[in-house]
Amino acid sequence: MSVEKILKRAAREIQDGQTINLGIGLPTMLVEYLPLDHDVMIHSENGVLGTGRKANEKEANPYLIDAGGSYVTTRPGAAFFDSAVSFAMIRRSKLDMSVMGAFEVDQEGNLANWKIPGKFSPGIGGAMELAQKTGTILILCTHTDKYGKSKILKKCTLPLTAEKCVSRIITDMAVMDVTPEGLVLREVAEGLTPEEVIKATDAELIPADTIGSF
Amino acid sequence: MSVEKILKRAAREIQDGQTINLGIGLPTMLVEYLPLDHDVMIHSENGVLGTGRKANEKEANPYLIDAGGSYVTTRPGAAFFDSAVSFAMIRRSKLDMSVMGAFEVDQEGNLANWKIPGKFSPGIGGAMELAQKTGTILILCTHTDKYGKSKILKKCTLPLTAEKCVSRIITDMAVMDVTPEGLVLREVAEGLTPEEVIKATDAELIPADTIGSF
Amino acid sequence: MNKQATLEEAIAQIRDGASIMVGGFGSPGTPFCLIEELIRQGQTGLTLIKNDANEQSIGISRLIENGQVKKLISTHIGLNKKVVGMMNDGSLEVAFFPQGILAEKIRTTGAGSFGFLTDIGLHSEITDPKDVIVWQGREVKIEPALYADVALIHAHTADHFGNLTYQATAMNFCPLMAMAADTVIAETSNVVTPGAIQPEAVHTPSAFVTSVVAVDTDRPEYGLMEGRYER
Amino acid sequence: MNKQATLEEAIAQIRDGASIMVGGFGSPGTPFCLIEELIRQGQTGLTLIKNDANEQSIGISRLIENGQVKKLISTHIGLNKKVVGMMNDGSLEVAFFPQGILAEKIRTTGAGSFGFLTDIGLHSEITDPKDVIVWQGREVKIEPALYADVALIHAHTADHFGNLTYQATAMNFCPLMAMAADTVIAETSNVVTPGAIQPEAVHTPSAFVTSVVAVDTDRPEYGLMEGRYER
Repeated sequence: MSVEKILKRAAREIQDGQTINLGIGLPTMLVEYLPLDHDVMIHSENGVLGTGRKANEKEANPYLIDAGGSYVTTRPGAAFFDSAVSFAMIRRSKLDMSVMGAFEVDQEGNLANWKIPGKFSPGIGGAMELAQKTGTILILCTHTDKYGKSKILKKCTLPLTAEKCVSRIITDMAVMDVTPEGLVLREVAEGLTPEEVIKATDAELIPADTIGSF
Repeated sequence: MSVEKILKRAAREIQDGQTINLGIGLPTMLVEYLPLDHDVMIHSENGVLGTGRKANEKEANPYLIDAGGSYVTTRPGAAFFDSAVSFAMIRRSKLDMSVMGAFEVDQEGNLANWKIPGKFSPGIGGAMELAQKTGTILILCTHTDKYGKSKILKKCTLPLTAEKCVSRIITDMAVMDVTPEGLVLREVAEGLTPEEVIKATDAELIPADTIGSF
Repeated sequence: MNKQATLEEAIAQIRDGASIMVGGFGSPGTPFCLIEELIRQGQTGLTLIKNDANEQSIGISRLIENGQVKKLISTHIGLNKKVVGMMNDGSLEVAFFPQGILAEKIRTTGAGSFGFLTDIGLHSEITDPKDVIVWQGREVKIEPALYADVALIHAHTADHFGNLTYQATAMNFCPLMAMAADTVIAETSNVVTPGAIQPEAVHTPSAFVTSVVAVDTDRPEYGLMEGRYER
Repeated sequence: MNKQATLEEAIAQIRDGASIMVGGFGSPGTPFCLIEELIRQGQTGLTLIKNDANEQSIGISRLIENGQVKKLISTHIGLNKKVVGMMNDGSLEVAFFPQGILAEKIRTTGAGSFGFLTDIGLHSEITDPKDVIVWQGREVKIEPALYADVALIHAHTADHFGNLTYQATAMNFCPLMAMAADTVIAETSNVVTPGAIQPEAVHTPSAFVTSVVAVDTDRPEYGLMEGRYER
């Protein structure tokens, strides 16, 4: 339910003609929500520009997966390349937007999504380069963890993926923008008041002049 | 005449199965002298592994030249690649032999073939990387310059292409090897005595136990 | 110049203690047959370099589970609980690099260079301050080139000389590893005569390849994995 | 995502004083039509980066002879007496690098890195001692990445998105320059619809390309040059 809410709202962020990378998990699912009239190039860091939706059993090619390991289709105009070229594209900032998950994001736009010391450290993957070098970083995550603790913090506590990289955060409760003035609350989920969102958030939220709903 | 002598002798240096680079000028002409029963891969630094002899007007493809600018053919099993890969192959020492010209070579195996200060400095091209990184460097040149001055020196005077890189030198007068003991005279051209060669040479030549002729 | 070799003789080039780059991002590009032969021959004390650890009970995970591997250099092993467990209990040494940095470290050796200057993770815990220099007024990190004795890769097609092509996302690290390692062993189910691959279509030129091994890709690892496609 | 542009609007992206990478090793890969339009539009004070200077009266030699070029960064200009003369009389500033080092400097920018460590020419006159460091017990030279505002390249085929393929030795520096420059303009006589190029056959992925210009390759520069083939 909340997942679908996040994805529907996130799909509106993608512009026609953009080149985007969708991180493993929630962001990958965004493919199914993209507006049909939008022509988008999806980059997968294992060496594809132009993946499409997931493949069904008939279409699936055992040699064609996305970075999350799912069999995918490709669109006309797709290209395959090696991992050095794939990350050249990332580090040379040729992607317009990366959509990523988060363990923690803070009001300065710092992002932590790769390691929980002592608990979870399966490796860095492509996250650090994507976060540091993509022009726009869109974060999708639940507003709070399973204990109800805010993931949107004053200051990240976990090892950072990249410093001051996040542009916008979309959660099941709110849409927030990282600005020079601080973290601005733009929209709240239907049924919630700005006060409820602010109360559930560790970061200092600056209410926008007009707060929309989604 | 002397050119043909050098090339005929040089062709005997190429082993079946080798991967070689032939420098602009005399070395390139070696293609026409290779033994027919030898299967050789010729690397051209503009991005080919597997060039063949020069193309005739009918075969010539305006997009397929060697590093000297001549239209060439390719052999079955040839590959094209970009200039970074081409020189990766060179610097990673995947070539067995480079055949090069020389302005000066000295008895320590130092090579000068890219610049004559104040007179000739059209650029470095691929010479420095080839000379420094190919396992075996074979030098083809006339023994003396047009003023009769030896090109085979005790010590090079021109800016070096690479230090201590040369294995063997073939001129119109002699075949010489760079060894830890010094420059060894292995063969002299038919009609010449070792003494005549030694007299025409600035470098100290160490006569081999048996000196052949070619 | 004919580099065709049997599975046995190709893998016999590998010594105990060797460092081995293994192609593949997940399954695509993983040389499962070469790995099986390495298990059969039993070389030990190996250092493996691969994007990931494959999944439990397949690919390099089998080498690791079999105790042949001393160290793994990788980017992400999140899909393999078994190997994560071995890392956590200390029975396997693991080093991680950001994915594109690992790729570039490998390519740097392949290009005959010794390192490169980057700002990725410069101020993060992955950077040892001793690798940071100030150069042209900017702080940069020196990333050393990463070398290996052997590369094991899976190609879609190979000719007798060792010209290779890759299919779809099975390319990934394979061309880079082919450039970097001293001994490069490529498996393929399509061995063709020289000339059958168009020169413009070659992904890895033959000069980088040591041995071409014809293999059967009937093993289930080369097929579709359940649950990874839509119904 | 459709990057097709007219010759005029593509070249109009170039400003006076721009740094421009130009593809081509000799004629193959040289974007003669893009160069002609640059002559027609007349931008000046340019820095050109190309393997060579083409030959007298063709390609970038025409830009240089026309006085539009302030500096040339190259590897070898031996086939062009005119440009050698301009270098010698000081009317053109020229910097040379070893060919593979120039290629690698360009690719290094393309890979988002700042430089690389090499030993090529370490003890020669091409090395400024201030670029030499001792690192891991070894003397190495830092080669800075080489950047340009614009790349002009010739492709065999391009689709509307900017996926490119090259033919034979016309590849040379083109894919590297496409990665390195901010604005990448590719000319081709074969514009095709997306999907017409197999994904495995793409040499330069579309993300690196800004503009695709359809050109006629009827100009004599694209044809055979006399005297360069056997009779």
